[in-house]
Amino acid sequence: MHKENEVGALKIKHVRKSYGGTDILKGIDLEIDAGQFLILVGPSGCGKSTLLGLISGLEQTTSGEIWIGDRMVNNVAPKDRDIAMVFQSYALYPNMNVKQNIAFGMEMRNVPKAEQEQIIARVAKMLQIEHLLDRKPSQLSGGQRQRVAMGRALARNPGLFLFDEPLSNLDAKLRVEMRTEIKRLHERTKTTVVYVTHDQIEAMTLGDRIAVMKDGIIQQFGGPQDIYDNPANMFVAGFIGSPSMNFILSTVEKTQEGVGVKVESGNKQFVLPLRADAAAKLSSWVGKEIVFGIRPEQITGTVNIQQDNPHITKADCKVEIVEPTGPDTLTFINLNGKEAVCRVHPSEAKRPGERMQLAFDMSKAVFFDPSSEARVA
Amino acid sequence: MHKENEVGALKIKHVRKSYGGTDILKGIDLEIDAGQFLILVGPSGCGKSTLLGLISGLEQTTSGEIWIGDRMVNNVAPKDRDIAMVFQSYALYPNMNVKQNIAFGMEMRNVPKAEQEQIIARVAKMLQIEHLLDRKPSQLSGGQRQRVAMGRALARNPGLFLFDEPLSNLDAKLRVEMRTEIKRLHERTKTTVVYVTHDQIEAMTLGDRIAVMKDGIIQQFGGPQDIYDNPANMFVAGFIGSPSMNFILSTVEKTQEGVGVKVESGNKQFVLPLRADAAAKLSSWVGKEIVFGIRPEQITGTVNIQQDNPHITKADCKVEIVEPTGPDTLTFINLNGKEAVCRVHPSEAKRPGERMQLAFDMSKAVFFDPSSEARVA
Amino acid sequence: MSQPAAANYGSFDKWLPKLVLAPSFVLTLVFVYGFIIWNGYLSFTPSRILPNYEWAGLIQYERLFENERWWVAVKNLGIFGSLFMGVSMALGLLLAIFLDQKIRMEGALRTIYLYPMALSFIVTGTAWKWILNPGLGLEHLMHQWGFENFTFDWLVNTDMSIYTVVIAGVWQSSGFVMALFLAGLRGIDDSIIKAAQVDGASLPRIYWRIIVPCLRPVFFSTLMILAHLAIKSFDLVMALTSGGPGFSSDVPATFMYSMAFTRGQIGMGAASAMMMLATLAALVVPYLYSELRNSKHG
Amino acid sequence: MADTQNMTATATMPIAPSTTEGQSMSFITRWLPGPGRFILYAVLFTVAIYYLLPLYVMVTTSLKSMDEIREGNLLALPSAPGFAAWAKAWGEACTGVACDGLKGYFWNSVKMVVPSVILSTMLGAVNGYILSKWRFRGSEVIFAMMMFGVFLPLQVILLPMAQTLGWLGLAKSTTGLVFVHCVMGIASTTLFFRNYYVGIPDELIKAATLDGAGFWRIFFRIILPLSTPIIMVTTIWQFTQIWNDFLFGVVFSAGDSQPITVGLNNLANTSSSVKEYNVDMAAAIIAGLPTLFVYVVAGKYFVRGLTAGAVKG
Amino acid sequence: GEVEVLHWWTSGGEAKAAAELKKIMQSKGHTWKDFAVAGGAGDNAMTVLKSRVVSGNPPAAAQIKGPSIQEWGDEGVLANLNDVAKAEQWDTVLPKVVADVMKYKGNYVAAPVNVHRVNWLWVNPEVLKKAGAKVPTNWNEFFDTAEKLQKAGVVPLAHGGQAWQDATVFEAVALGLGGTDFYKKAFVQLDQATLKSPKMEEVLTTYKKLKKYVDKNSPGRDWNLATAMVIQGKAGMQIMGDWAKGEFLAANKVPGKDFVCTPAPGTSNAFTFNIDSFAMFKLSGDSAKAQKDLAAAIMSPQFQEVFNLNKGSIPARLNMDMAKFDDCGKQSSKDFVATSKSGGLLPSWAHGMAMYSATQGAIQDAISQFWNTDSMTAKQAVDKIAAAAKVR
Ligand SMILES: Nc1ncnc2c1ncn2[C@@H]1O[C@H](COP(=O)(O)OP(=O)(O)OP(=O)(O)O)[C@@H](O)[C@H]1O
Ligand SMILES: Nc1ncnc2c1ncn2[C@@H]1O[C@H](COP(=O)(O)OP(=O)(O)OP(=O)(O)O)[C@@H](O)[C@H]1O
Ligand SMILES: [Mg+2]
Ligand SMILES: [Mg+2]
Repeated sequence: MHKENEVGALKIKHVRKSYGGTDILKGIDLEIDAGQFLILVGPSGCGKSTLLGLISGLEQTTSGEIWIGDRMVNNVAPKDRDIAMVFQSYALYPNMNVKQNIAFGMEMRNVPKAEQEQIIARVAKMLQIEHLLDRKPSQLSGGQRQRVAMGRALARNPGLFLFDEPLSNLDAKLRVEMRTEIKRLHERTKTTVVYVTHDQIEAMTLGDRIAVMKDGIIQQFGGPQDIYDNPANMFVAGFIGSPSMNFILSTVEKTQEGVGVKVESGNKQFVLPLRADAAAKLSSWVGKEIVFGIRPEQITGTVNIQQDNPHITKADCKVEIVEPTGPDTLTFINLNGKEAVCRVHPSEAKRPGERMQLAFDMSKAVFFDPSSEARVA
Repeated sequence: MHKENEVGALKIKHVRKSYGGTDILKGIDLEIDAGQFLILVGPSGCGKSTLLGLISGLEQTTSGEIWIGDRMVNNVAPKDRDIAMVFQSYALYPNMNVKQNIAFGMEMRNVPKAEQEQIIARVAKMLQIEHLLDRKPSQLSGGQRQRVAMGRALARNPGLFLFDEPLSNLDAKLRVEMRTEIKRLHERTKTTVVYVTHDQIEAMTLGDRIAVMKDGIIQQFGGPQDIYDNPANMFVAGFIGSPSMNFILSTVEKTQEGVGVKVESGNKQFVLPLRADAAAKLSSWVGKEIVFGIRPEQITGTVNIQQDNPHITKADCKVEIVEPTGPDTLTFINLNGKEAVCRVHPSEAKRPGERMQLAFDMSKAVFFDPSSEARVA
Repeated sequence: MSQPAAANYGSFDKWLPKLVLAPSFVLTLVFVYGFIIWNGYLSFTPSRILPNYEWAGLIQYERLFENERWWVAVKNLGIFGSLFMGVSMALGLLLAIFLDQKIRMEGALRTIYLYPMALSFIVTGTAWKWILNPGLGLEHLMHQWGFENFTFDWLVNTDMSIYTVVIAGVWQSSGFVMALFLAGLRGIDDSIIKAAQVDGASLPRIYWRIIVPCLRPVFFSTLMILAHLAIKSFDLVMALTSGGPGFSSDVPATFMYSMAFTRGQIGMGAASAMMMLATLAALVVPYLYSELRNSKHG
Repeated sequence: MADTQNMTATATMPIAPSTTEGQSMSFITRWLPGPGRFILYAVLFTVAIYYLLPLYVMVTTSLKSMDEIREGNLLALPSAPGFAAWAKAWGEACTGVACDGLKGYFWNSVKMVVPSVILSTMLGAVNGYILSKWRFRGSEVIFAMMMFGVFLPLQVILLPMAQTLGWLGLAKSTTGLVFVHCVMGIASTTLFFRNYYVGIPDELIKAATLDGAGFWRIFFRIILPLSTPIIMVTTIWQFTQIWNDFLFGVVFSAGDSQPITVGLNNLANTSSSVKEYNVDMAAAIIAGLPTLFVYVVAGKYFVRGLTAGAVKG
Repeated sequence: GEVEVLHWWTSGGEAKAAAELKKIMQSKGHTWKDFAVAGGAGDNAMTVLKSRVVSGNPPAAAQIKGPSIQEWGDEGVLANLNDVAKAEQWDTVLPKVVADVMKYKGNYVAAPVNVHRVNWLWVNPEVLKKAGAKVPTNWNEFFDTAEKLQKAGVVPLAHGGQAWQDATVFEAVALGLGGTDFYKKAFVQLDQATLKSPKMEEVLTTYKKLKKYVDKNSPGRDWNLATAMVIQGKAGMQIMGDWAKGEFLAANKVPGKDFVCTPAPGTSNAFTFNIDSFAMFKLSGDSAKAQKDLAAAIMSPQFQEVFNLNKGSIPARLNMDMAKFDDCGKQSSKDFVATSKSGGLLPSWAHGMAMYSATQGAIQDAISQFWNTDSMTAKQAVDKIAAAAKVR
């Protein structure tokens, strides 16, 4: 499964797409190198599947250009784009059994029979569907269908993989395994991949690059950690990360040490001091309202913390709701009249109504303009 | 949406189901009270959807009984079971637009027109599909279809809800919102729910009871935290929790302080002492091999830990792979020749190949018989 | 989907479907539209037993409109067409739905319903003629069984004879309609039926609200086919009543045939054909338009 | 018939054979209440009688002697059934100056019907495939134009078609007749296939396109295997239309290649000779046997749920 | 050469009769290509013929009769048979009335095969005897007889309600009441005055009176089923051409004893003929030669005899030996000769011998409508018929 030349680079220029009168994609620009792994994320209905459709050539762009390698492929037929795709709706051939479904693409490309068998065996093993090879799609469970759809793509050796939520119907365990398999595969073959997912972990762990979309527009395009740590705007900040970042509307205040944001919880007020760089940027905001964003994992219990972290401020808050998730307990508190989530170690967790000492780690806090929602620091 | 009497209790007695010659469900026994929220989890293809099919009456049991409230419903038609269901494959009516899809069930139950409108408006708002009401299913994205399927169920006021992975195609943010909505709804209406999901968080946060299935057999049935903390066997332990629990084959040894398990990582050996209760149970295993299970969040960096926890042992390990997920960085090390995952704070994370001081928290470690895979301590 | 699965790519791929469709299209153009034009021209000529290409203006239309028999034929087509199509459709759908209930002997019943199409009406018409004849068939039988007051003399009744054609027409065609619907029913994804069951719909309502609407394309096919049969109901009428008693059960097809071929009035035959086509176009074209526009989004 | 056996088997056994078909069909059945089911059967059988009545008359008449027909009751059973009329219809009845019965015509029909049905069905399948899955600007208009063609009265076609065939040098030949039937069948076969294919999800075509299959391979490997029911319907339709066609058969065939309907017509229609109804009826049944046969065979292939489970939504 | 012959004699005696012709042709070394198309008294055959002519492939000969020969002649597609006719002396062996039908603009284009007499009344004597009635010779007697039969519980007149049968009976009434001149003026010359005359109204009134004596199941009935009613004694009489004899003979009935053939009431001195003939189409080469031989063969006494014995009609040729024919045939032949001299030999318009098919069809429509519509008065019918007679 090795590709010689850099056929897989993908460039999308000013691409627009409308159905009837409605604009679905409103000017998409993207560029990844051959061998990169691009993740597309965005709310349901934002146009991710549509974008994959355009890349595959199954749908026609309304305007704009799509380049694969050094070819402008707008007028290249899908089958000549050297693409394998997993459809969100599976699209298994109902008349063929699992094996035939997987073999079909290879047959079309005249892969020798013996090699086909070998590849099918390998893919089936990897996807754990060996025992299903003789079944028809209608006799499969949802997750099994999805794996067959995956197998159909993996059996090929294309220049570009397109995956549309390929693991959404799998159980967590299998999903982790599949994710790792995909990662390995990608590391081995260095085939370019465009991958739609709603799973945060998939997005963060698989992607070289992430494009966050909303309403047919790319909101941010960058490396996973970069997007996580430095979201361009409130939408991206809120969308990436689960549970979502807490957004707290508060006022910037001058304090003895520098600048801070005023927070009130359960009738108690306190000021969270800003780190130096943020403080510098926000000096002009003193006295004004700002949205300050802090991720749940940055509000934790006081036990398991780096005690010497200078950015940590402790405060006493009232617990409103408690949700144990296993490794952590999500604890909901009220900050400036809005619910905020904190990630607390189960052993420290309190019950609703009780008060709790929480540590606010401001080293990664971000700040947004409340009207434009753009990042200011 | 309020039910007077306890119609929703569900009892499943020795239920079996086969397709052709293959047994899919091999004797399921379950019982939940009216108003409870039952989560079904299990690997893909284990029979979850099939079980929902039996409860709804759409499929016939091969043997066994299904009771809803105080009725044995084996011979009751689906429409008379007072059930609302979200299908894994959505099963939207292709000839109707979104609004009609949602209204259909109400119409069948002769809900007055005005009330229908009101309910549709409410459901559509909750699912954020107001702008899609006039579209046909073929014009929707995957996640939008799933929400319509959800809306169809929520518009009804049944005695029992059956949800088959109702949120799998939604983005994380929407998913959290929907999850919260479902939780609220359940708290308000106290309708009994059976809910299939692959999402760990959904399973842990929504369920009153969780049934873990494998190959048509229920492996464990209990409260969420209980299953997380006290898995009955290796399968459950590995299946619940993401990333999975690490299983390390090691030998039980007597140490000065009591009993411990011997672990080797990157040519260094160390012994992890057991907590008292486990030590007592494992006294007969001294010198024998055992599988010891420890969750990723119980192997962490040394900074953010409760320094006085007596069960914590620190050890120096070589980092093999590193996967940043945003809030945490998954760090893979080698324990007794097997890969193990640790959850490390991003700020502490090392790069592959480097060595790292890790804290093993043995307070929640579990132990299994390597041959029967049953829990021993 | 409003988009073609794949559209304008390499010029070959782009042209292939059009190329493959082209022969059929050309054949249609020549053999349908070419012939319509030819026929249209003939209707303006004084052609008698053979075509003749002299121009004669509207004379054939004038004669046609004065012809009482033509108007009877038109009225009969209206009665026959609507009843025949309505009843065949209803009966065919009903039978298909019933047969779809996992009936024992489905195969046998299906064949029974279908066989009338298999037999040529040249002779089954005779059998029907006997059955419907008051002196030989049903009425006679009922009298023999002691129901002296039973009368069923539509065949020999000028006002009712066209209805006997409906009976025989339905007999002949509804089985095929059943087959069309049955094939359609068996193509429907049953998960939506399941969903409807859970939604609380009873079986009849599931059919009425979900399945039947899903069969819309089949309805379209069926309607087209039945309309085609109704308009061409030539054998049927000839074999059963020959347009009689008198010309009370004449239809345009038989009218046209006797004018053009039996009576040596090709010009008038052509005029009647044109009138028929024009009427049909007025009825069918809007239907085609709406149906095809809808199907784009279907 | 294998399928009827199959059905009865599934009805009595709780476990259906490993087809999804058996499963999905049983759930509907099960909920139909007892009296409902009785009505269902009652309706089906009543209708069956309506359908069978003419056949009954034909069969009994064909087994009677002429004297019995002249005197007796149409609906009565034959007093001394005999196959003399059948033998005569098949091998002895006059259909012109030759008195060899229908057997010669029978094979003429077969020679004409088989290629016509195959060709027109194939054309229809391909056209339907294009008009549903490879639409292009104007394809709907082409389809509509083809549809309007079904309304063209046959009588209108006869003379121009004769002239055209004369020009093409196909007059009086079986080829010409096959040609006419194909041309006239295009509209209905296209209609059937196109409307069936509309229901097949476009995603399948997309998936196959990406798998590298082109226009024809998608057609043969994906679409055609899903088309069994509609192929059956179309075959039935075309087979009966062509087999029972009289007008084209008589006008465009040569004397020695006349199809069976012409033979039947010549045998049964007489201007001033003695009529032998028993022979007529036997001949009609003989003429209908191949179509009946096709129906029985084709009927087996209406299989449920071919596309079920392919796609979500 | 090869002769392709389009005809609609496909079954029973007709087919055997046609086979004779084939034999003769084969004995002359020609191949006979049979092109038989039955149905609708030649309607189907005409359709085929037109298509063939249009496609440029006409058969050598086609069964065309009466004024249709003129119509085809107008189209310029018929062959000239004058040389055969001269050699075989057709002008002398054929009655002038017959010969005229065979000619287009003075040239022979067709050859006659037989002559049917249409104005026959077929009677079951047994039934009449039981009812105490006698065989009617005029229309008044007919109604007496009918009345008696009706009282005796049998259907007086067996009739099949098809347009051509309606016309056949009407023709007989018109001839019986109006006489030969009236008939000629009305239906051959289509004289408007005659068609609108009170006589015509009387004819129609009488005609309609017959309906009382016909059973109500008659519409659509085939003529031979009507004949079967007479054979079985369910009915007393039938007005039908001489082909009905075949049915009686097939049922093993003996003429004169089991059934009686007599001229329709009031028409004993007239003879409405229906002549079957073959028109020849323009051909070239070998086939043209064979075509001439065919014409000669058709007119040969040998063929005329065999053919007509089979078909129940009489030869078109004069001076034939009628010994092998039965009584009905003999009487027919005698009347044919007699009426051809007396002027009582008349073309049967109901069988397409008197007018163009368009006209004939229109008049038939009017008559059938009158017969079937009880509310229609004779006066209205007269107007309709007169109007129909103008159709060309
Ligand atoms: N019609 C059928 N015939 C044969 N086997 C079937 C049929 N339907 C389902 N199965 C098998 O039954 C098993 C259970 O299927 P089911 O759909 O209940 O799984 P599931 O637990 O819902 O899986 P998933 O999480 O993937 O949706 C699967 O192995 C599947 O292949
Ligand atoms: N055929 C169509 N006609 C009109 N609108 C359409 C059509 N197909 C999709 N859309 C709309 O286009 C938008 C984008 O759809 P798309 O399938 O690309 O979303 P997505 O990002 O993949 O969402 P999901 O995560 O839910 O799958 C949606 O709002 C959808 O409703
Ligand atoms: Mg999508
Ligand atoms: Mg499932």
